[in-house]
Amino acid sequence: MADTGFVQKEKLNDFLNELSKDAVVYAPCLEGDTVIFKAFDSGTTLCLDRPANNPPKLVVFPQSETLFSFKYKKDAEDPRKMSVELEANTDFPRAIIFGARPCDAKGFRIYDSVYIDTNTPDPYYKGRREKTMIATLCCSAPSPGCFCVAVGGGPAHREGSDVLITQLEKGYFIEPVTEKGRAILNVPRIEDGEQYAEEAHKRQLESHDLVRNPFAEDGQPKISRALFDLDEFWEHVVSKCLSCGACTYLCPTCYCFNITDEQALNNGERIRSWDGCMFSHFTLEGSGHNPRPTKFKRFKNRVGHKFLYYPEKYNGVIACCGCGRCIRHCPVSVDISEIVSYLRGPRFEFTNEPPESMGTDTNSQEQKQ
Amino acid sequence: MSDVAARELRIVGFLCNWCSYGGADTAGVSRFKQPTDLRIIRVPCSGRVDPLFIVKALLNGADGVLVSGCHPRDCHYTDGNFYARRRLEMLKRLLPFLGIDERRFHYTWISASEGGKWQQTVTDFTKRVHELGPLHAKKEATP
Amino acid sequence: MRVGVFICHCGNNIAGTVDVAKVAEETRKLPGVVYATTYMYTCSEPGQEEIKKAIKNENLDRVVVSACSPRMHELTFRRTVEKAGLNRYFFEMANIREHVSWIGENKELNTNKAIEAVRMAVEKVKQNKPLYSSSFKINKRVLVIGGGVAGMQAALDCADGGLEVLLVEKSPSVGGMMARLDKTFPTIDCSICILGPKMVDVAQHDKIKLYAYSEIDEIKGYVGNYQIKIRKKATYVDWTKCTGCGTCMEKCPSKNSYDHFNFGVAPTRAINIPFPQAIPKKAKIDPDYCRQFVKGKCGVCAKVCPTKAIDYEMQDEVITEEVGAIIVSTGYSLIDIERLPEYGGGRYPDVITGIQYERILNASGPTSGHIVRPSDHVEPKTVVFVACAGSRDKSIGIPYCSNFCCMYIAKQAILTKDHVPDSQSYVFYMDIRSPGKGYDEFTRRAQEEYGVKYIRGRVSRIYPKGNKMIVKGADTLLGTQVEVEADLVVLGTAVISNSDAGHMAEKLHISYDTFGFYVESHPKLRPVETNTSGVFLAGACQGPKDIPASVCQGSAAASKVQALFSKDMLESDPAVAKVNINACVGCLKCVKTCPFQAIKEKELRDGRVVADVIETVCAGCGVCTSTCPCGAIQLQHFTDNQLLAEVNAICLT
Amino acid sequence: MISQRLREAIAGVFSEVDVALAYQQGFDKLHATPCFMTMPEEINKLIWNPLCVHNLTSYLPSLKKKKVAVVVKGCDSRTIVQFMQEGLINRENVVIIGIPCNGVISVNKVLHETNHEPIEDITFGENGEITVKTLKGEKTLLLSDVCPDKCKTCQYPTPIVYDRLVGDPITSDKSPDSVYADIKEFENKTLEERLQYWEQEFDRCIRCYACRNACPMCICQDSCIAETRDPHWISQRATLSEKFMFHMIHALHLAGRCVECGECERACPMGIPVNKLKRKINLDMKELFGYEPGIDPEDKPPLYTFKVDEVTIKEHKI
Repeated sequence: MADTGFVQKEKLNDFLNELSKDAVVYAPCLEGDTVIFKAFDSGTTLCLDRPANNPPKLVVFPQSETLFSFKYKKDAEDPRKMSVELEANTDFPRAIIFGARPCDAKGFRIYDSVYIDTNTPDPYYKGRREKTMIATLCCSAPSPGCFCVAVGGGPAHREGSDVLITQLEKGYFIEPVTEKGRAILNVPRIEDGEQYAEEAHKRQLESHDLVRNPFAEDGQPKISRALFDLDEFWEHVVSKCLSCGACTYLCPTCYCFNITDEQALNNGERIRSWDGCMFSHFTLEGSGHNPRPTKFKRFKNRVGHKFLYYPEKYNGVIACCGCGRCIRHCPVSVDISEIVSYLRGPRFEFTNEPPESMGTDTNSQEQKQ
Repeated sequence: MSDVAARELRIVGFLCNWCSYGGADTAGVSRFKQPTDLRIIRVPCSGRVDPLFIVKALLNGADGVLVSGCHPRDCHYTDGNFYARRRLEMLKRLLPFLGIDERRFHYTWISASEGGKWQQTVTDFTKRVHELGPLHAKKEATP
Repeated sequence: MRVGVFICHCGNNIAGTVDVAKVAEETRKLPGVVYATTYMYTCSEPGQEEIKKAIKNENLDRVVVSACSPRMHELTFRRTVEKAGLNRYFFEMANIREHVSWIGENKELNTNKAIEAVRMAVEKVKQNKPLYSSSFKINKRVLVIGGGVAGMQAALDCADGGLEVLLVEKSPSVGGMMARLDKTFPTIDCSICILGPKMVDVAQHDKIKLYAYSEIDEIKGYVGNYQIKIRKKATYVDWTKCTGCGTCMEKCPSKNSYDHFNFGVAPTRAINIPFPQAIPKKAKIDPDYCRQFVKGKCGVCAKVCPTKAIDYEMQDEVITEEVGAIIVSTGYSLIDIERLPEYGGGRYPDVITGIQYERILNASGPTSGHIVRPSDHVEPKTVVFVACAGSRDKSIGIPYCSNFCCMYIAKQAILTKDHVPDSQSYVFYMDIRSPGKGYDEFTRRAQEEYGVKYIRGRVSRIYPKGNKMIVKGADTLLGTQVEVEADLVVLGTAVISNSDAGHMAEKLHISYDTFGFYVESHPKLRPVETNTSGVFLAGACQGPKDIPASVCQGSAAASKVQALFSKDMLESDPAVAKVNINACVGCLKCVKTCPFQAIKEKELRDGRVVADVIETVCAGCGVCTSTCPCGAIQLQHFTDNQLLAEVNAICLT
Repeated sequence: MISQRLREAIAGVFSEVDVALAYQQGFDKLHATPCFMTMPEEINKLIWNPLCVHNLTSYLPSLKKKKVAVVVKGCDSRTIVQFMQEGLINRENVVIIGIPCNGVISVNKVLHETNHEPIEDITFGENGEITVKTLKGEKTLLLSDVCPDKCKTCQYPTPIVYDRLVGDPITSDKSPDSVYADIKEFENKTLEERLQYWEQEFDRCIRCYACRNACPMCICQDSCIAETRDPHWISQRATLSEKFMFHMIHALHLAGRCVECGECERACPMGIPVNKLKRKINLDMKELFGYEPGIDPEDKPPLYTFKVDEVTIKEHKI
């Protein structure tokens, strides 16, 4: 068997139809002017030109999922007696994510550490993840706001992908990255990709340098704990934040969830749904107390989680894949990369000037007051 | 029961306690026969009926919603039905914009003494909803 | 949660068309329901005992009774569960009688509907929270609106019982319609002779404060604590000085004023005392006719008044009073003759109304009791009475019977014969309605002893011919057309509600029917109560009724007030709006929409502004709850979650 | 030029206020972003051009206790009027710097025109022409082609309320009839088409609440009933009916209050036409009650008041 494959441009839809035969294929599709990951079928319009508005995380980590359903059964003789039947949801369909971007695929690795590589793996995430093959399309150009190269990724980064796809003039070069990914080469309508390999590898390197690196000086983000813990810093840099959840819900690495029970008469379900640290309700306690009552504290948590807490816990891995969606789609263009770049210094002059122009101690004391 | 379910549609009624619920009682006392599809929710005043209840009902399985309060000027709470009138009219005009036939929603004013009008309203509205048929052809099996 | 459900057979009323056993069986399958049973009459004493026993034995914490309308028995069962130790709001009723068994013909469908009604009630009761009343003090003063016979009776009964009474009468004298009558049926007692002493009692009672020629501007508050704004209309005569001597009236040069008391039978002076027995006996100026007002100069009355009581500059005065209960006895009006074109519509002076004829018959009336016809002041020999002039006539929107016209027409026919022995009276009638004590005998006497000719049929047309009025009608008993040449025609005009009855009801927060008559709480069992606690009805404002019925209601309303005031404190209804201050964003839209001004803003210690409900003022309508975008203000017992539980019980199945 | 005059205007009121809200350059050439200025030297980074799309008044209710200077376009000023009607701001605490506006640009429309290529540079000509430079070259667009729909029918190019006006007042040359032409056109669709339309649009919703949080009139914010259990109007399920219900909550809570700034729609990362429902209700409010939100500070939102005799509401017959 060949090591790589190739699909002619005009045969892509047929190829996806073949893939759809024994798995649900999620692909970026055009709806209006919006590109979203959704189950591919004959009625959908594929769009591989730009990253989808939403990442494909919903395939493995759905916006909401039933963990289990429960049913109360009354004793026919004695209404005082009632039993409850639980039925766990373990039925995860085979799925293929086609056309994820390298950042999207890398995002799943952030999830894996939390949900799989632990003593208590999450059966729902794990179940779906194992049944999902991720076929990633290399980026040929950066999109507004993205900065994957600054967080250890790149336009042809392979981490998290099972298959890497490179778009060429005539079609798509397909190379398996993992054992799971090799299965793609057995799909009908794929031809041997060997003759395209060289062109593809050249193409993969081309766009790397076009991607901006907001942390260029250090090559990777550096966080000053002193500045990070300064409330005024957050109040200054995120006063425009609207505290909505677009950033977290579009983030390929945000994995927080909420659990709620819904019941109608005898039947109910326990539901897990996305939640985000930008919402006030996220940390609202039963007593009514909220340890993160302001958007500043919440935003601090979001940055902290991605660039401090997660790396501390998981071998220095940054929980941001640089996809730029949170910047691109933020209604007020809050730029996390900019904020992180400010954080490198021990102090911050509250003028939004580039970090070089940091002032003296006395100055910053004054501004704090 | 399935046989019953097949014959009936789901109609939710919000009735103010003082007039329309009394009107429905009067119709009952007078033995004015009515179709059985309607399920009545008693509220203190038609002004209590947030249009969202109607939307919620229509989105979640109801085929028709009926709201009835005291006649304008005869609200037990003086002004409640005046607010209701504006809100319900707003909703009535919005529903077709969403693609929901506005005929599935009716609001009216029936006093405690108008048992006959209540009977007529229930009969006519139920007939109309049946003519329109079920709103939810395929019900989402969500508990 | 341990819900118990009691399904009532109501004899055959429910069980006849609903399979109650099946309802109980299905109910037992509901989560939370630990007990469901059926009972023959749940509202009976043993039925209520069953509930109490089950609450103890089954350790129930919520109860649903599936029976008749909650408007009938909710209170009954709330008391029952309370006696068994539950909070009275841990109770719901499913109405499977008025809304199910009595209106549906198909037993299977009825049963299904009843099952769902119970399901809704169970889902609701599971969302219920215990609510607790707080008590508040009662202001033991009572306001009586309207000083007719019903209002006076109510005022006197209350005052005799030791309560302070405010009696507000919109005309210059108390007495109402009864003061205008000549005699009363069936005893032919002199009306003012029996009413006069009552009027004097009202004036002299030290517990009664009379506001004559006054109207109610505004009513605020709630049972036990009303704030009333009373408008004392300008009389242009200082009543503290006026002695009622009548000199002004004699000298007044404006002699063509409309006489409201006499219904315009004859003119009166622009300054007048309405009738000799008026209480208070004070003069008042009608500015529509007074030359001082119309032409800007005259001043005769001011000159002749021995006590210098005339004050042309007088303004309306608004007085605020506080009371704890209100008796409404605003009486009735009569249909305008213009609405009866077939009877001349007011174009013929010799077609008059029954009340005008009363004034003509009355010894203290404009004709001093001599029967003369208005056109030429000649004594009529043939008088035709037309009953149901407007009443029982759907075509003009008055389908009801005016109650007492049959009787006063008989009385007036008898009196006519007494006054003019050689006269002949005719009565056109639809039916003779005389069900009171001694009433039917009275109408028979009119026919048998006084020779009044009763013709069963309606009058189709009245028109003048020479100096006579031709009354054309049908005699349905003989099946012929009849034509009577009359000297005078008296119309028994329909009783209608006052033109401002609706506005008054709006001020009082009480209901009125299509015809403007006030609606009682229950037509049989709560005839003088309204649905607004603290407001009671007496007399014809509730519907046409004669003197004894009005007096009865006056006394009944007074006894209701006495019962209400027998306690010093009242319990507030805890089903009022409540603010969750954690969720309230302080937009105060609820403040804008509350019909009772029961919500105000409050600043919390952290500086946040939130809404705050004044519990005793909140009437529990829930307009605020449907206004609040964040669900922070919730009408207790009808919260969003409670109503959603019902919606879901219907829809999500 | 306007930028400079704007800086001067803000400098002139800077000492009176705690914070000034204006615009600065965003993360790339195609984006402006709101800036909160508390120090005079920050004024220099202020910009004004058709990229200044945000409705800065959205921040005002949360700054109720501070003195704030805010830059507003004609459309934004309606929000302030509506705040005044509803008593949501203290007018005396706000210094309104108005700018007559010929229209802003829709970032999405520009990206659409440039095939979503990253924008290297963008310049604005005198007569509404926009030159966009991408890696693939230069393209000139017309403001009228890439402005948000609201600008195409704008009736209030000059702010309705302001304390300082920067620039000369502009009178609208757009027909008032055009404002709701799209709504009326939508009503030509069949019921089935409309339902299908909304189901497809709402199905994309990820319930990030960007529409809600960007909406200046969505005052509940953290108390929004889309997230509460008491009251429990909707669950956290990502089903179509729950998404639909959320958008109905949003629309009905804005009924007769929406100033049509379009921030909800602009904020939506999934391209849902969120403003459409509210504009439909506004059209009805105008027809029924002659009411237009955000025009007269003395007006009352129509659903918080009533008339005893509503001549425009006819009783419905079955």
